Amino acid sequence: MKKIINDPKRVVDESVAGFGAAHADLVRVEMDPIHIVRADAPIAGKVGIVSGGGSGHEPLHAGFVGFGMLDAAVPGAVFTSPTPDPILAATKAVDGGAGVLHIVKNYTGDVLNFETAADLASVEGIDVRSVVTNDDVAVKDSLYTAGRRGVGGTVLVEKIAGAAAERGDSLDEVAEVAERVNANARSMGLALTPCIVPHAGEESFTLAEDEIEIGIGIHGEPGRERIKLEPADGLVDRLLAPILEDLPFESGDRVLLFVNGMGGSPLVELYIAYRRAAEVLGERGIEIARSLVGNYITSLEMQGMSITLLKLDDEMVELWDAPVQTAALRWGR
Amino acid sequence: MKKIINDPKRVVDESVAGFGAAHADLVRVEMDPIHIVRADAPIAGKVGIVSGGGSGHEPLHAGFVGFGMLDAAVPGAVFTSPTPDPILAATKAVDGGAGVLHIVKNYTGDVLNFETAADLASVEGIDVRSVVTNDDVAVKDSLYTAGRRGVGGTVLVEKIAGAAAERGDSLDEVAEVAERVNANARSMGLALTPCIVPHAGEESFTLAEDEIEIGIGIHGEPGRERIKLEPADGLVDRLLAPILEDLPFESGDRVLLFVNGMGGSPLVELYIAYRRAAEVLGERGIEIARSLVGNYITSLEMQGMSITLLKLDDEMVELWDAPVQTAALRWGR
Amino acid sequence: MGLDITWAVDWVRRSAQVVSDHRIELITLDREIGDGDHGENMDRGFQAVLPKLDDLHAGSTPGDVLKLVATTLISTVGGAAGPLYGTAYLKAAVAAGDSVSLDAEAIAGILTAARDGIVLRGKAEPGDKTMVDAWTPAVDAATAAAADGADALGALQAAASAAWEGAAATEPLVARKGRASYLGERSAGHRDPGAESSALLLQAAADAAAASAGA
Amino acid sequence: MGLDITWAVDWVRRSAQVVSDHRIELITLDREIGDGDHGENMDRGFQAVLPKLDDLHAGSTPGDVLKLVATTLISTVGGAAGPLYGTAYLKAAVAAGDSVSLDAEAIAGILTAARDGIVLRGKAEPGDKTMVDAWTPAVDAATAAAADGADALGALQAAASAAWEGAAATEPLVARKGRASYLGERSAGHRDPGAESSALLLQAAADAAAASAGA
Ligand SMILES: Nc1ncnc2c1ncn2[C@@H]1O[C@H](COP(=O)(O)OP(=O)(O)O)[C@@H](O)[C@H]1O
Ligand SMILES: Nc1ncnc2c1ncn2[C@@H]1O[C@H](COP(=O)(O)OP(=O)(O)O)[C@@H](O)[C@H]1O
Ligand SMILES: [Mg+2]
Ligand SMILES: [Mg+2]
Ligand SMILES: [Mg+2]
Ligand SMILES: [Mg+2]
Repeated sequence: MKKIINDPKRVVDESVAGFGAAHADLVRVEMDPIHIVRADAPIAGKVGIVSGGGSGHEPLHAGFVGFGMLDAAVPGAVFTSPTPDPILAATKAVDGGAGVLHIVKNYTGDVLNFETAADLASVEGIDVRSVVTNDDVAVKDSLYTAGRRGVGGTVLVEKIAGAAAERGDSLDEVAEVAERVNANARSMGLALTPCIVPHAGEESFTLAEDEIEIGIGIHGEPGRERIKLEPADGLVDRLLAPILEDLPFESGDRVLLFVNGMGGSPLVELYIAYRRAAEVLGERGIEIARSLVGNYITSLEMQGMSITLLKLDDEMVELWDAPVQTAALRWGR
Repeated sequence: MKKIINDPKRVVDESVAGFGAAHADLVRVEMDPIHIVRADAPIAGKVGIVSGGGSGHEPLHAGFVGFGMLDAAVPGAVFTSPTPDPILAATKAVDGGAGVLHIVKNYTGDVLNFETAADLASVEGIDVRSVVTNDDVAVKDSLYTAGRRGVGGTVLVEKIAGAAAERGDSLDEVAEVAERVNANARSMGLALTPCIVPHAGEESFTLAEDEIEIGIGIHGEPGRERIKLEPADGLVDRLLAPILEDLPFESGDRVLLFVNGMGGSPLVELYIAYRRAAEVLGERGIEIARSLVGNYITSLEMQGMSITLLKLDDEMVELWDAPVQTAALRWGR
Repeated sequence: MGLDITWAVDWVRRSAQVVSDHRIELITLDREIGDGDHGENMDRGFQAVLPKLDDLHAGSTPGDVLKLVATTLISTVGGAAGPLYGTAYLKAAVAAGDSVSLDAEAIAGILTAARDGIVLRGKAEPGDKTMVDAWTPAVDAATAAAADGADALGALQAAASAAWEGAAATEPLVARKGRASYLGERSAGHRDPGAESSALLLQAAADAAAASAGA
Repeated sequence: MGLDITWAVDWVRRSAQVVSDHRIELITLDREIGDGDHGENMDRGFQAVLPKLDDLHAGSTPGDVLKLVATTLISTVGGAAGPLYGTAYLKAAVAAGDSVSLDAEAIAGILTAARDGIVLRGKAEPGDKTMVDAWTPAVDAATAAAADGADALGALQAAASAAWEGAAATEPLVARKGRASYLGERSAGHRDPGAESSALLLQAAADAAAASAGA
């Protein structure tokens, strides 16, 4: 295992400490229990937004703490949901009296730990609402399963809900737009290579030199299917087809196209994928009104990508365009 | 070779096309000869800034085209300097009558091709000045050699010179501040893994599971020395020592600390490195006035990092803080 | 001859040991159909419990120990296993009440409460390929043993061996809950890591009881 | 019996062929002490020259061919080799002037001009481990051969074999120019890719001359 780390057990602590030092203008870092809050939190009268989950998906979530997006991020151990304590601490730290929204990716661990934290926060008199993201079309959705995973759509939910909270929307309103973004987002990912969790020290799965995994999530888990490597255009088509038919996205729709790197793929490749995705959407009469390309929700050093489509309405566009000032996403200020 | 590409020969073309499609609000892309210019170029009375070089270092340079930074970027084939034609075309496209600055990384190919383009532009009546960046302390500097490579410092030169041009400085003034930034920047890098150039299809060098290369550049070339993998803190110390002693950086200095990923290393690791670098600088009484952490000048999917220190003066700080609006670096608007 | 605080503390120590010994195995099982952290998570949790055992005092009960484990796992394990095991130990503590000694029936009651807690939080049914598939046969076996007149040791031994069978029986299943469910059909052919850790913990309980009985 | 336009065109065709045949070898040499693109760059350049040969007309001279190669390499190769070879062919074209036939002395003059062009642009000295280390002995050998009364073919054959020796002699050298210089001492023990491609091109020139002579 080759990594720029010291002790595998201190990866998250040291990285968060470094993040805090590098972005002291944006955030304040608390180490016990570990959480990252906006430098100016709590903001009286503003809905606080807290997200979190296992580490290893950076810049998600700490990279999205700041003006117009998250008020706090709670990092767990690598690929492990945080426990309720730091989620509760973060919730308290960002409560400005208008309530707090938890944005939770749909994984059993995240859902349960955030649930406990929300219960504890309610006991302390904080109004908490939760939105669970579940945009991954690679997973079959059913009442009898754990349901779809929250992946790329989470970034879009955090940006848009963050903008709604920043303009002063109520907790109900912020939760509503977050739900709406999640309901209109669909994603699918693939991996060219596995990743290595520091404490495990071994590759999360093994792939032959000509094999890739289709339908992966963001935890180094294998996907639904293993196929032979194909040219980029074919890969993009494979990701887009189930996304397009799931919502479905149709001619005349306006979308945000998000091509996300899993961490280890160079930007050149993401733009090659973007080119094809734009071509396919164009052929179908779907208008790309906004786009995002880069490594925003990752699996450590995994090579691969995911594509997320969000069907936009006017309010979402307005909130997407609203100023944001975080370590990883910034515009308008 | 596992990559999200179609034809290896079309990697740059397709990627640039995707970049243009994704960032049509910021840039205009010309495919023959290939170059990327600011959407609003040329800007009358403003010094134009052109940079370029081999592809594979994304977001450098195309990701830095936009308000407050570059007016044009000229991508060559992967790791190969562009030829004079597109450099000339870009120079003409951004000439607003106040002259054009070429920012050239110090590699024989880049220097020669930009030289020819500058000669041709002069013939066409454009006032061209060139600044050659050479901040890499891993390379011994001497009159009898090719000299030091331009690496991480180039990003800082582009940002600061871009801000000077944006505020209306003359060509001489913009060139002067670019030279000053270059003269005060020092960098050094290391690789945990090689990268694979698409047309070559093989790893740029081979390393055992416990070996790393110290003193690498940004072209997948081997470094000065091969050592056993060490904990992150030791690696950071190895990069910082020659940087600190070279300028030298001393107690009381104000610096910009830039921890750059080579493309394939996860952000967690870069922040672990940042933490240690900040600690070392603190111990030495060097003040970190500004910082930058992320993948800004890369070697395809190489895992590794470089550290750049820039000794700041007041004007550099002001220009660093000035608004910038590019695909990869954005603040203030 | 019921099981007392000594047994409870010994169970925790043995649990910490056995989880640490099987850390890599649990990581490997979880890597195959999950995200490779189960062994690390459980080890972090039980290592955190150990120093807290010193906080117990002369009058502490098995229920106090179970509560200590519950709160520590909840605040240190994270992931799915943290809240699920946390709830299990919490419900077990409630079931144990302030009894100082637990007989077979009490043991069966504790295990039932633990299993019900897991189901309450995780909503998994038997056959979903989760830790429930180890706990449910364990609960049934302990209850039957107690009804047949076994002592507490006998009830725990029955529970442990049923848990092992239950864990092994998860191998052919297609997961419907937890991370393994994302793999769909590909989850078949691998043992569920949470079922494995459950069997390890129940075996530790039985071993601690055997040691108590031998002493 | 001088070398004419047929020879010049044949030289270009053979150059394109030989560079394409040795593309991987040149990439590999460059990967070891550079950035692994030399074969790709040269191949791209010479493939771009081929279709342009059709633009030549009845009255075209060897100088026209050299100029065509120069401008095409400059606008398609990039990297260090593009401008260096570009300048070499450009200076060679100037030296060739509008002669329709080149004798041994003219050939020596052309090679000298090419080499001087490379040195002018690249500032490398002999022993810096660059293409200059193939060109300089080649120029010397061609000049000596011409002085000794060899014909154009003989001059080119002398140049080619000296270039091969020069290329081989770069192996032990520590690079002082170009990308290989960044490796310091580690550059020793590898042949310079540009010296190798230079030898390939000069060999192609000699082979084309032999074919002309044979025809
Ligand atoms: N809904 C559920 N009900 C019961 N057990 C579950 C459920 N979801 C997951 N598990 C158990 O949790 C185990 C995984 O734990 P762990 O790896 O620590 O958490 P995570 O899945 O969050 O990484 C699974 O092997 C399974 O036994
Ligand atoms: N200053 C120089 N003078 C002469 N030849 C040089 C010089 N620098 C580099 N070269 C030659 O160029 C070759 C490398 O060409 P190439 O790989 O195409 O370009 P790059 O180094 O830009 O990748 C080297 O092997 C060397 O022979
Ligand atoms: Mg986990
Ligand atoms: Mg090159
Ligand atoms: Mg797990
Ligand atoms: Mg090269």
